[in-house]
Amino acid sequence: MTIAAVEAVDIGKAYGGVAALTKASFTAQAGEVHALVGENGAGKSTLIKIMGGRVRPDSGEIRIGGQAVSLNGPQAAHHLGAWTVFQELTLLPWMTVAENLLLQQEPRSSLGLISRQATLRDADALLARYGVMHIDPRALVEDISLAERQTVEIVRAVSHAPKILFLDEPTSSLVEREVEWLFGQIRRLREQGCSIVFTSHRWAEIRSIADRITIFRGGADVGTFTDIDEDEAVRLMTGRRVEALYPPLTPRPAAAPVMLEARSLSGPNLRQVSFALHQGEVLGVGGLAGHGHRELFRTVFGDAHASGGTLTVQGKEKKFRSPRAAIASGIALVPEDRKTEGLLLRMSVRDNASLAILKRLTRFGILKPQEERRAAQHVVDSLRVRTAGIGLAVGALSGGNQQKVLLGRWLETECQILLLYDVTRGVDVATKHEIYELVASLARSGHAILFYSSDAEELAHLCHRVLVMREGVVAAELHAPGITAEDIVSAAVRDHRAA
Amino acid sequence: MSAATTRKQPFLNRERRRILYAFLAGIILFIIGELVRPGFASPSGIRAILVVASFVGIVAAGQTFVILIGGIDLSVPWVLNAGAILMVTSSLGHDARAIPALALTLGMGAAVGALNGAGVALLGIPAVVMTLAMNGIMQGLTLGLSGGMTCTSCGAYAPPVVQAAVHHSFLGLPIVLWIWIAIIIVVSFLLAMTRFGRMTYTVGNNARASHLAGIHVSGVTIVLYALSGFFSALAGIMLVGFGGQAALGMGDPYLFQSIAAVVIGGVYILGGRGHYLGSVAGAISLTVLVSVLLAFNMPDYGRSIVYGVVILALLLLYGREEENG
Amino acid sequence: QSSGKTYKIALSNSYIGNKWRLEMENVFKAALAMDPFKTEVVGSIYNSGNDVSKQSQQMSNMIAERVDAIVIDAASPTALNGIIHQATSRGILVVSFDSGVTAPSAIKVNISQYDLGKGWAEWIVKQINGQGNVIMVTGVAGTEVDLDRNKGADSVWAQHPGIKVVNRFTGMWDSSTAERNTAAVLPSLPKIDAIWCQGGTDGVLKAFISANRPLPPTAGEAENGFRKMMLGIGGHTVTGYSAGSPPYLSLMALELARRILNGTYPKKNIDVPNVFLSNADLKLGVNVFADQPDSFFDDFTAGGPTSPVDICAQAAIDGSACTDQKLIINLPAA
Amino acid sequence: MPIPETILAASGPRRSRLSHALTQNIGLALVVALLVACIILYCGLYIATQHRLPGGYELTSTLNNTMPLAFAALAQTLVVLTRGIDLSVGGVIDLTNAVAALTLMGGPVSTTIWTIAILGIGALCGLLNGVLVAVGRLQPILVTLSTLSIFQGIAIKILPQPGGAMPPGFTGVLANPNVPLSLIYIPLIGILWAIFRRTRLGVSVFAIGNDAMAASSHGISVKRTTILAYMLGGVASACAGLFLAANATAGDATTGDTYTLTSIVAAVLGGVSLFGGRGSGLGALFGAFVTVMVVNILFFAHIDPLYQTFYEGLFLLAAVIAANVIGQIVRRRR
Ligand SMILES: Nc1ncnc2c1ncn2[C@@H]1O[C@H](COP(=O)(O)OP(=O)(O)OP(=O)(O)O)[C@@H](O)[C@H]1O
Ligand SMILES: Nc1ncnc2c1ncn2[C@@H]1O[C@H](COP(=O)(O)OP(=O)(O)OP(=O)(O)O)[C@@H](O)[C@H]1O
Ligand SMILES: [Mg+2]
Ligand SMILES: [Mg+2]
Repeated sequence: MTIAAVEAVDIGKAYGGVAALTKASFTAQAGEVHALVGENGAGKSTLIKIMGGRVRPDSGEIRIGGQAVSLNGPQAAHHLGAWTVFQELTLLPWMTVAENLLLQQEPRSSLGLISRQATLRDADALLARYGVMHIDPRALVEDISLAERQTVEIVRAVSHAPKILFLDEPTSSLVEREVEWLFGQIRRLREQGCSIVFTSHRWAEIRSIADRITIFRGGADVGTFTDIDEDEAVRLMTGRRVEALYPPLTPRPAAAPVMLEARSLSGPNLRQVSFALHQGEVLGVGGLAGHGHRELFRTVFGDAHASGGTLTVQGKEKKFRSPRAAIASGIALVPEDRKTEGLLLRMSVRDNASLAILKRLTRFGILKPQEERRAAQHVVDSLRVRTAGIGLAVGALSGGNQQKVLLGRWLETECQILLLYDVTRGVDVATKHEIYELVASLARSGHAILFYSSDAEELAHLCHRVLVMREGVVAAELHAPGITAEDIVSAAVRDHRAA
Repeated sequence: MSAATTRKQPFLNRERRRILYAFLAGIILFIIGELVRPGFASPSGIRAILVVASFVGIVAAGQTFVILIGGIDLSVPWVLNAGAILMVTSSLGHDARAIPALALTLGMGAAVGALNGAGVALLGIPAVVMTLAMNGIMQGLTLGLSGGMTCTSCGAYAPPVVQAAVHHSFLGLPIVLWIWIAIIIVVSFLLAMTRFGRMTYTVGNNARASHLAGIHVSGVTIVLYALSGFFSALAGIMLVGFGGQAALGMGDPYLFQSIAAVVIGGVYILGGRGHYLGSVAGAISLTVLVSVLLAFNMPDYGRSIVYGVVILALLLLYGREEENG
Repeated sequence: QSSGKTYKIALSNSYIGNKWRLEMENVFKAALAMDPFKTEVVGSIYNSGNDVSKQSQQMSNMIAERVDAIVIDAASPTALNGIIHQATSRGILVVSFDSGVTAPSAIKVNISQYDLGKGWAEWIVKQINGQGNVIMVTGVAGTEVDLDRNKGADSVWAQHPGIKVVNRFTGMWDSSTAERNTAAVLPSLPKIDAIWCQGGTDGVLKAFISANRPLPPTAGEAENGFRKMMLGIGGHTVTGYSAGSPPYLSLMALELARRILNGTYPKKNIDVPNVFLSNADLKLGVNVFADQPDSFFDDFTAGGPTSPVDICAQAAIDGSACTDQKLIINLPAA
Repeated sequence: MPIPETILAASGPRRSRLSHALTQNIGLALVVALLVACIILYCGLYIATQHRLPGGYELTSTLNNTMPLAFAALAQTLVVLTRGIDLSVGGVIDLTNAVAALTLMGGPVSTTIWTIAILGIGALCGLLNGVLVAVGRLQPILVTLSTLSIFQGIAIKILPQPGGAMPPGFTGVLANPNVPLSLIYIPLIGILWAIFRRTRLGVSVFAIGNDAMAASSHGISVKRTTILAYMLGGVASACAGLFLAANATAGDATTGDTYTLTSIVAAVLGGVSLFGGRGSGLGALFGAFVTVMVVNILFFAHIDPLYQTFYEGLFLLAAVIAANVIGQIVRRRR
C-alpha cells in the first residue's frame, strides 16, 4: 500500500470530565472517499476539529503524508493542504458571500489594497466555476439559507484545491440536487488524488460515494470497512439493531378534521399557498432550498406576517402576531437553524428542555426545580440524548443531540400541530429511526404534522402527502402511497430542466 | 459515556468561583486598609463602608437586570435625582405622607424605566441611546418642573422614618443594610428560582430563540428596565434619607460605579450570564477599594492610577475569560 | 446712565447639576427683568454641561447671533480659549466668572480662590492654636479653583508645623459625595480637631454626626445646611467659618459687561472681595434660611446697598424679579 | 476550468447592485439622511431667527468643534467593531491633550515631532488595552474602565493645572478659526477609512467582530487583530486630543472625560452595532456631526435653559425612531 494521505492514531480528547474521544484512529488514502460514521456524540466532529487544527488533542498522533504533524491552528493544516468544512459553519454573518469566499486571499488592486470589485468578480467566477448559480455573491451571509451557506462553505474549501478535504456533515441541510452537486465535486477531487474524509448520517449517500467507512462508537473506532450493509453498520454504531429505518405509514382516518388550513397565504417569497392539514396527518413540504419553505413555516408560526390570505386553526380564523400566539393555539415549531433560532447554547440542557413548559413548571411564578429536573430528564431519557447531565451547557452537546433536546422541548408541551423544519438534520440513523417512529406515533395519536425535509427520501416514506414548493408556490401535491424521492425532485426542478 | 449521564456539575463552577473571588478581594482590601489605618476594618468602619456600598449595590441591582439581557441603563443619574426630589416634595418631611410618597417615587422610577424598556424593545432604539436620552429628558423635567429646585417644597427634609431607615440600627446593623440584604435575597431568588428570572437569562442568551420559544421578549425587556428605574429611584430615596435632603448631582457617581460593580462581579456585558450576588461583591469591593485609597493620604492623581491598577490586578487574578477554541 | 441702546448679552454656563449654578442663573434671570437690564439688555442663557465642545459650539452660535457680550462660567479654564479669542477678535466682549478662563482677551470677575483657601486655613490655625489634626476635603481634581484653594491652605499649613493634615480627600464640591467619602474614612481617622472643606461642608458634618463624632471647628463653603448647623438649627451646633464663591458673580459679570458696552466702565478685571462669616455674623432670613434646602448657597447677597450686590432672596430662589427692592450692583470704583 | 457535473441554477433574477448596497449599508445611509435632515432644520431655524443664511463662520466653527468628537467616535468604532467597547477614550484624550499642552510650544519642527510622539502615546495606550483584552483575556469594558482611571490620573499628574498655549501654526492647520480648513479632514477620514476597509487588517477587524471563532479558523489571528484595533483606536483618540488642544489653543487634563459617552452615542447613531462586526467609521463621523447639529438646532430654537436637556433627549429619540422607521421601510422593500 502507498503512504496514507492522512492518518489519525489513537486520538484522545476530553472536555472537562467528559471524554469525547478515547482512542480514535482511521487512515485515508489519496484518491479515496472515506466516511466516518457513528452515533450522535460518537466523536466524529471532535476528531475532525482536531484534524483541522482547531482543537488540540490530549493524546495520539496525526500523520499527514506519513509525517507526524502537530497542528497548532487551522493555518497549519492549510499549509499542509488540509481544508475543513466544520459542522458548525464558520461563515461570517454580516459579511457578503464574496468576502467570505475570498477571506484571507482577497484580490488586490494595483495599490496593494483589497479590491471589492475584483472580490465580487472573483467570487462570481468561483461560484460559476463550481456551478453554483443561485447564490448572489453580494448577499450577506445572514440573509441566505442554511443550505446556501453550506454550499458557500464547500465552495470555499474546494477552491483551495485541497490535498485532504474534511467535510463534517456537509449534506445535512442540502436537498437532493445540491447533494448531487456536492458529489460531483467530490468525485472530481477524488480523480485528482485528493483524499476526502466526510461524515454523514444518511446511509444512502454514504453507500453511493464512500470508498471505505470507519465506524465510531463512544469515542473510539470499531473498524474500517469497504463493504458493509446498513444493518450491520448500525449495529456496530449503536450496539442494537434497527429493523426498518422507516416505520410503515398508517393511513390517516378518512374523516379526520382539518387542524390547520391556509388559504392563499402570501408574503415575501410566498404566493397564494393553500393547503389543509388534517388530524393525524403528516404533510410533507419539499423542494429546492430557498423556494419559500422557510417563509411558509415562519408565517404559519406567527414569526412573519402574511400580506394576504387566511390561516385557520381548528376551524377558527387566526392572525398570529407573534409565535407566542401560535403556541397558545397549540402550534410548535422546530426551526431551521438550531444554533441561532432554537437553542440557548450557553444554558443547560435542563433550561433548554423546559423552556416551552415553564408555565406548567411554576406555581405563582416560582419554578418547581424537582419537576423541572424530572421533565428535562424525561426529554433526555425518552429521546436518548447523550449528555453528561442535564446541567451541561447544551452547546457542548454533539449536533444531533442538540437537535433532540430541541425536539424534546416541544414534545413536553401539549401542542396539537407540529411544524418540523428539517428535524433530522444532523441526526444519526438510530435516532432518525426513533424520530420517524415518534412522528408516526404522534400522527397516530392525533397530532397534525407539517414536515419539511431536505431529504426527499424521508418525505417520500414518512408523509401522507407532499407539497412541492417552487418559487413560493405549491408546484405539485403528491399523494401516498407511491411517492418516490424522484417524484419530489423532478417536481421541484421541472421548470429548470425544461428551461 | 452514557455512564456519565448522572455526573454532577461541580458546585463551585466558574461563575460562582468568580463571585467568591470578588468577595475575597473585598476582604483583602479591608485587611490592607486595617494595616494602613488601624480602625479601618473595625465594626464601625465596616458598617460605614457597607452602608456606602449599599447605595451602589441597590443601583447595581437594576443595572444587573438590564445588563443580563445585553442592555445598559445610562438614565440612572437623573432617575435617581428625580426620585430624591420627588420623595421630599411629595412627603414634605411628614411621616404620615411617607408611604404615598414612597409609592409615588418608586412608581415614577418604574414608569420611567418601563419607557426605557419600551423604547428598546418595541421601537428598537439601542439601549445606550434610549437611556442616555432618557437621562437628559429626566434632567430637563426635573430641573424644569422644580424650577431649578426652587419649588417651595424642594427644601423639605426626608420624612424621619426614611432618615431613620438609613441611620438607625436594628440588631447592630443599620436598617439600610437590612433593606439591602432583603433586596439581595429577593433579587437572587427572582433570578434563580422564578420563571421571570429564567426568561431573563434566555432573552439575554438569545432573544431570537426565546421569541420563537414563545417568550414575551418585549414584555420581559420592559419589566427589566422598569426594575432598573425602580432601583434607581429607591437609591434616590435612600440617599435623601442618608443626607436628609435632596441635592442635585446626587446620582452622578452612581452610573459608572454601578456598571463597574456589575461587570466586576462577573456579569457578562453582552448579556446572558451572571448573578446579582456578583454585583453585590463588586459593589462592596469597589467601595472598599475607594475607601482604602481615601485612607491613604495620597494626591488624587495617585488614587486614580492606583484604582485602575488594582482593579486590573484583581481581574488578572480571577477575572480572565476562558480561552476559546 | 442709560444710553438708550440695547445690548444682546448671552450667558454661557457649563454644568447645571448643582444648586450653586442654578442660583447663579436665577439671579441672572431675575436681573434681566429688573432695571437697568430690563431696558438695556436682551439676555439669554445656555447650558452645556461639562462638555467643552458643546459649550464651544454654543458660543460659536452666540457669535453667529452677533451678541454684544458673552458672560461665561466655563467648563474648562483653557479649553474655550480658542472660541473666546474668536469672539473677542470679532469685537464681542467676553466676561468670565466663577470657573475662570485663562484667555487674556477675556475680562475676569472673580474672588481670589487662593485667598479663600488661605482664609479658611488661617481661621483654623487660630481656632486650634496652631496645634492639631486637620482633614482637608478638596474639590474636583484638575480644576484651577481646586488647585488654588488647596495652595492657599497649604501656604498656611507650611508655617504651622503643629498642624497635621491627617487626611486629604475629594468631596467633589458635592454634599452627598462628601458625606459618603467622609463616612468611609472616618472610622480609621484619629481625633479630628478641625475641618477644612472646599464644598459639601454640610455633608462632611452629617457624616461626623452619623459616626457619633464631636463636630470640630469647621471652615467651609456657604451652604445653607452648614450655616444652619452654625446656628444650631437641627440639634447640632458647630463652630464655623463660612465663605465661598457667591452665585451673584454672574450679576457682577453682567453689570460689568453692560457698563463696558455703554462706555461707563473701563475694560478691566474685577476682584470681588471674600466675605467670611463666623457664627456671630449669621442672621436668620438674611444669610441663613431655615426653609431653604441644605444645598442652597446663602451668599447670594452680602446684604445692604453698600455691598457688591443687593438683591432679594426670591430672585436667587426662583429667578423672579424683586418686587419691593431695587437691584444694586456696586462695581469697585473704576 | 472544470466543468461541473451538476449546475445549481439560479432561481430568479438577482437583486440590483443598488439594492444590495443600500441594505448592506443601511446604517450609513440612515445617518446621512439624518444629518441632511438636521442640516435642513438648522438652516430653517437659522434663517427664521437671524434673517440671513448661515455662512462660512458657522461652517468653520461647527467643523472645528466636531473634529475631536469625530475622532473619538472613530476610535470607539474601531474597538466596537471587534465586539469590544472602549471607555478609556476620554482618558486617552485627557492624556494626549495634557502632553500636547506641555510639549507643543516650539517651532514647526519640534511641534511636528511631538505631534507624532503624541500619536505614539495614543498607540501605546491602545496597545495596553489591546494586550490586556487579547492576551490577558479580560472583558474589554473592565479593561478600559480601569485604564480610563489610570490615564486620567497620569494626565492630571503631568498637567495638574490647565494651561499651555498651542503654537498658532498648529491651530492654523488642525482647527483654523478663519477658513473651513477642517473640510479637508472629512474626505481624508473617508479615504483613510476606505483604505482601512481594504486592508487585511480591516477585513480581519470586521471578521473577528462577526465571529471570532470562525475568523480564527480561517487563519485570522484574533489576538493580533484585537491589539491592532485597539492601537488604531488609541491613535484616533490621540487625534481627538490633538484636535481638541488645537481648537482650545491650550490644554486641560479633564476635558476629555465627556468623550467616553458621547463617542459611543455618535458611533451608535452612525449605525455601528455594539455587538460588533457591523458599522462604518464614516457612519460614526456623521454620527458625530448629528450630535453637534442637535446642539445648534436647539440653540436657535431658543429653549428654556432648564428644559434644554429634555429637548435634547427628545430630539435624539425622535431622530433615531425616524431613522428606524425608514430602515424598516427599506428592509421591507427588499
Ligand atoms: N466543547 C465541548 N465541551 C464539552 N463537551 C464537548 C464539547 N465538544 C464536544 N463535547 C462532547 O464530546 C462528545 C463528542 O461530540 P462530537 O461533536 O464530536 O460528536 P459527533 O460524533 O460529531 O456527533 P454528531 O453526529 O451529533 O455531530 C459529545 O458527547 C459532546 O457532548
Ligand atoms: N427576526 C428577528 N431577529 C432578531 N430578533 C428578533 C426577531 N424577531 C423577534 N426578535 C426579538 O424579539 C423581540 C420582538 O418580539 P417579541 O417577543 O416582543 O414579540 P411578542 O412580545 O411576542 O409580540 P407582541 O408584543 O406583539 O405580542 C425583538 O425586540 C427582538 O429582540
Ligand atoms: Mg458532529
Ligand atoms: Mg412584540
